[in-house]
Amino acid sequence: MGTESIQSPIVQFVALDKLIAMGRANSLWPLTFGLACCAIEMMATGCARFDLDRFGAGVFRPAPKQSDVMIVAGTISKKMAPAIQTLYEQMPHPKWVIALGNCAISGGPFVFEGQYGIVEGADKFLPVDVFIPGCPPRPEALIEGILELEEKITGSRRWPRVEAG
Amino acid sequence: MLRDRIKTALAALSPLEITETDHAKKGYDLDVQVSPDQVPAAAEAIRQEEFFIEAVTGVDWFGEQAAIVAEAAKVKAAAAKKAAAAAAAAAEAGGEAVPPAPAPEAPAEEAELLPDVMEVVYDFSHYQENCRVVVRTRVPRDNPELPTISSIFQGANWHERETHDFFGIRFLGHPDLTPLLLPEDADFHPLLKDFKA
Amino acid sequence: MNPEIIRVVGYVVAVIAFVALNAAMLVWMERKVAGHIQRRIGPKEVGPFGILQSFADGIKLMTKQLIVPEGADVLLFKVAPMLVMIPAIMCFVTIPFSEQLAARNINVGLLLIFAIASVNVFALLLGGWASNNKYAVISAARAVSQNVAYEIPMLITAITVVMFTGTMNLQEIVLGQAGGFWNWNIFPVGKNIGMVVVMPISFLIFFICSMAETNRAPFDLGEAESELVAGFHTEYAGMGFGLFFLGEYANVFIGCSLSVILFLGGWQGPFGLLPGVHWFLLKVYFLIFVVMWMRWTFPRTTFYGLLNLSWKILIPISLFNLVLTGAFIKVF
Amino acid sequence: MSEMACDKHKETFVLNMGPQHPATHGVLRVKLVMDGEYIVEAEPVLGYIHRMHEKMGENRTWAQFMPNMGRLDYLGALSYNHGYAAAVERAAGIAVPERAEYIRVMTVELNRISSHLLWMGAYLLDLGGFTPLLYAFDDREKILDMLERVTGSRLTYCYFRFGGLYNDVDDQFLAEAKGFVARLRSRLPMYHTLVTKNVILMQRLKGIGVIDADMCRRYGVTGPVARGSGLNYDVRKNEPYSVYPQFDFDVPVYTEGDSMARYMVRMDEIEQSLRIVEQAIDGLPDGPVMAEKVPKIVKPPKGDYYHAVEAARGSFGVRLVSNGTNTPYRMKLRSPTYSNLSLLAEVAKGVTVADAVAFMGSLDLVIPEIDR
Repeated sequence: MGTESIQSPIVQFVALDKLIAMGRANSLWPLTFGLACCAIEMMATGCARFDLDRFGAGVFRPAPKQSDVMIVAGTISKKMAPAIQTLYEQMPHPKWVIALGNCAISGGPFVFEGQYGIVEGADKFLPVDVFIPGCPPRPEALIEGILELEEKITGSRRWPRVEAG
Repeated sequence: MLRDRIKTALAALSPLEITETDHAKKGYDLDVQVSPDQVPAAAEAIRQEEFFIEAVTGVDWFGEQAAIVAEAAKVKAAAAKKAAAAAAAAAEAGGEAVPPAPAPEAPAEEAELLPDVMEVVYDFSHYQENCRVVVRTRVPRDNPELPTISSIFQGANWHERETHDFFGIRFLGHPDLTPLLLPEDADFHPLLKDFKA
Repeated sequence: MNPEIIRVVGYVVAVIAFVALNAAMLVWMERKVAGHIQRRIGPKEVGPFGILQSFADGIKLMTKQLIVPEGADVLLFKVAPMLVMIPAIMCFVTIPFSEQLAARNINVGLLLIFAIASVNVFALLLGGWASNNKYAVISAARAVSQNVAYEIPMLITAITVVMFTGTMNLQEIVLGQAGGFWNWNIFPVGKNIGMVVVMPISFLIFFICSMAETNRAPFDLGEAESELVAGFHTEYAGMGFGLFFLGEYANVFIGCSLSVILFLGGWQGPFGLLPGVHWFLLKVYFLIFVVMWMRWTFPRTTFYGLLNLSWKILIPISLFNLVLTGAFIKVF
Repeated sequence: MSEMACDKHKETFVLNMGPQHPATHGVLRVKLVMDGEYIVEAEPVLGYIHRMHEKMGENRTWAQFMPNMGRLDYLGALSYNHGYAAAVERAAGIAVPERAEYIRVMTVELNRISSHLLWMGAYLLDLGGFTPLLYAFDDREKILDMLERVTGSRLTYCYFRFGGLYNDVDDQFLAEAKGFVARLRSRLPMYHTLVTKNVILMQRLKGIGVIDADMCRRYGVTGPVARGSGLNYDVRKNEPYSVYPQFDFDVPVYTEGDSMARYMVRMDEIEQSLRIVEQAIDGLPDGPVMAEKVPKIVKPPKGDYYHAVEAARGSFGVRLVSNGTNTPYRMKLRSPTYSNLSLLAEVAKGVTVADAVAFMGSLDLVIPEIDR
């Protein structure tokens, strides 16, 4: 696959595509949608100290039709999963999913042998773009997640990555 | 004293057992055992004294009877062994021919296995005085049924529904026993000790 | 070709550009104002001071998938957002930005604006109803009764101004306030000492009503998000939603500019200084800032509180005001 | 319902509020039968975030269950830590050093303030006022910073141990806490001018969702909701635990029973909690923060035990049933908002949606704690 040469279209809209990608990346409106503990940290990220609005991502829309990114913040119970699926399907393309916190990644601390109530991770039924670990993740982690998503959309990172250590 | 008042009020119902407990050790003051059909009457008496309902819950004593029987058998076997040993020791000491100790009876024969039970626990507390009353009742595990108190304490409605969710205990006369916390079509009772997902 | 037509067409293009850019600017301003009121900084990373934020939003909204919900009335669903924009743009025809800058000086300009602006509520109703969503329908019903309720005191107070100035021509109303801020209609000490009692109240009622007409907080019951998710535009995605948004800001601008023209001297400077478009925009943006300030300070009223305010308080006061106006014009 | 449908003058329809809805604070669903803007019937549907806490209690050891307390009610997690630790300590007969209890009280009260602040902000958000939320979060962040310093986490604390604490507080924490008390005291009047005295707020809250004392009794309502209905019930006073008897604080009680009363109770409670924190800092005794003879594996003797604490939302009770092994036999968690929410159906009858939202917000719901 990778070695095949793909013929490029005669008319290219690289600049336009780039512009659209830039627009999308800088205007990621999340869905107001909290499930559990992580939702509080999501709120904290939007509030005074961390201010997600700096990146244009602070417009929390209550209606799925108007939002671009779904932040799955919390444990997904089996009763809730169909509703989440519906919400995701209601969002117009292009749309992204961020799994915030261990519960949305894998079920987190609520996985044990014989558990009967939860779905072990959002990626069981949603195409997740960014995973943010933590229980709950700090607001900085969510901001980093948004930056990662921007990088995924535009292909370039807003700020240089800070290496650990 | 509220505790004495409620005690006399409940004693009039002839419950199975009333125990005063140490609040510092147990966390409640009065432990009342009643039979299932006495529960509404007890709740009514408690309501008269202006208590409020804290919670209703269940406990599944699955295997308790078997454990009791096993325990009894163990004690019995130990006792028999001890007696046999004593007899042997006596025989050794006396040298006389002692009649052999009777063989221990088979445990299954002597203690018949009672059906397992589930316990329903009602917690009540009072807004003015520090007094907690626990009402317990036991229902058979294979047919767990007892009357509801949701017409006396409306708050019991959800607690009983939850208990039904978790244990399958049916509250007769309850307005709506559809699953509350579990999915609407759930037919399992996860807090039963023999529940397997 | 008639140069007049070219002038009008040119003006329409300019107005559309102005409405779009102005809305973009107002969205940015709203977010910045909100941010600073809320101890944060608001958009910052997209362009200098986040000034390009609205363009990013615009690009995104325009390239979003359009969804028509199942069971919706497709035609009405698609028409409603346009119906929001068209009256908003038409209203700009008669608004005098300065002595020279006005598309058409119509001698019933005030009436025209009120007539056209009322179509706006029709769009909300259609949008809400066509969406086939219960929240949207409730919200549309709310928006209609709210608009009906507030149209009345708004018109009555407008009549006080018309009685006082004797004209419905917006340009003439502005010209009548020339000479300095003591001649402005809000506090006309220079012209009619009796009206000093009436006009501030009229201004207050007019301003409150124009806020309610444009569905701005604390009267944003149409899109009360804690009750009705997103109100009449719950089902709108992409640019459909974007047009509702643009329309809202265009209406805010019209409401504030009407307040400025009727009460604050339009494009007249406060000390008889240079008249011009700068003064007009300055005053309008100040009023818009006040509108935003209110939005980020007050909680939302209830629907019944809102109607009570209109029917029981604003309408009686405005009627009383009308009577007083007649009396004072006669006496002084 | 069928009567309604037959009644030609009344045309009702069903409105589903939630599970994703801005006013439900998470994933509560309320089925509303509406007649125009008025609610004919309201039925909450729970379980969308049922996380099996009680089942988990039966398959981990006593100590392993502690982290669940942080997830149960993530806004006032330390009260839940306190309730569970105290219940196990009561069962196993472990005495806690006084310094540890002082620090427990101090952190629990700070946590209570942060919970009430968040509630205030979120409640105003329900009512359509956006800004107070950000002010509240701004102050709340200060508390989170302090608590993070000693507990290691921002939200889902697991700080208490059977017999004491995970670690001691340092001087910087005490200094910061002292500074915070002064800071919040000076900011509370600002909240009152911005929020409490607002005409629109008063109009929206006064006389809305009235609960009387008898209704509280029937539904088992506790916490600020009960205190807003004239009931002077606070577990800290009525059933003293920990070192609360050593502190001087009042229990705010309002008799109106409406949403405004509940609002005022919580605002006054912030002040009282500040008083407790201040006294705890001043009177903090020296000594260890962990009891000496705590067994590595706790095995409470057979029997059942109950312990209630006053959490931010009301009386949180833990009913333990031990069979003498290292795992609980049954773990019943009595959560306050479960009882508080159950009266929604009765109160919401005949009110408008907006008032129902105002009422529901005044109950201070944390859904994961209801669903458990």
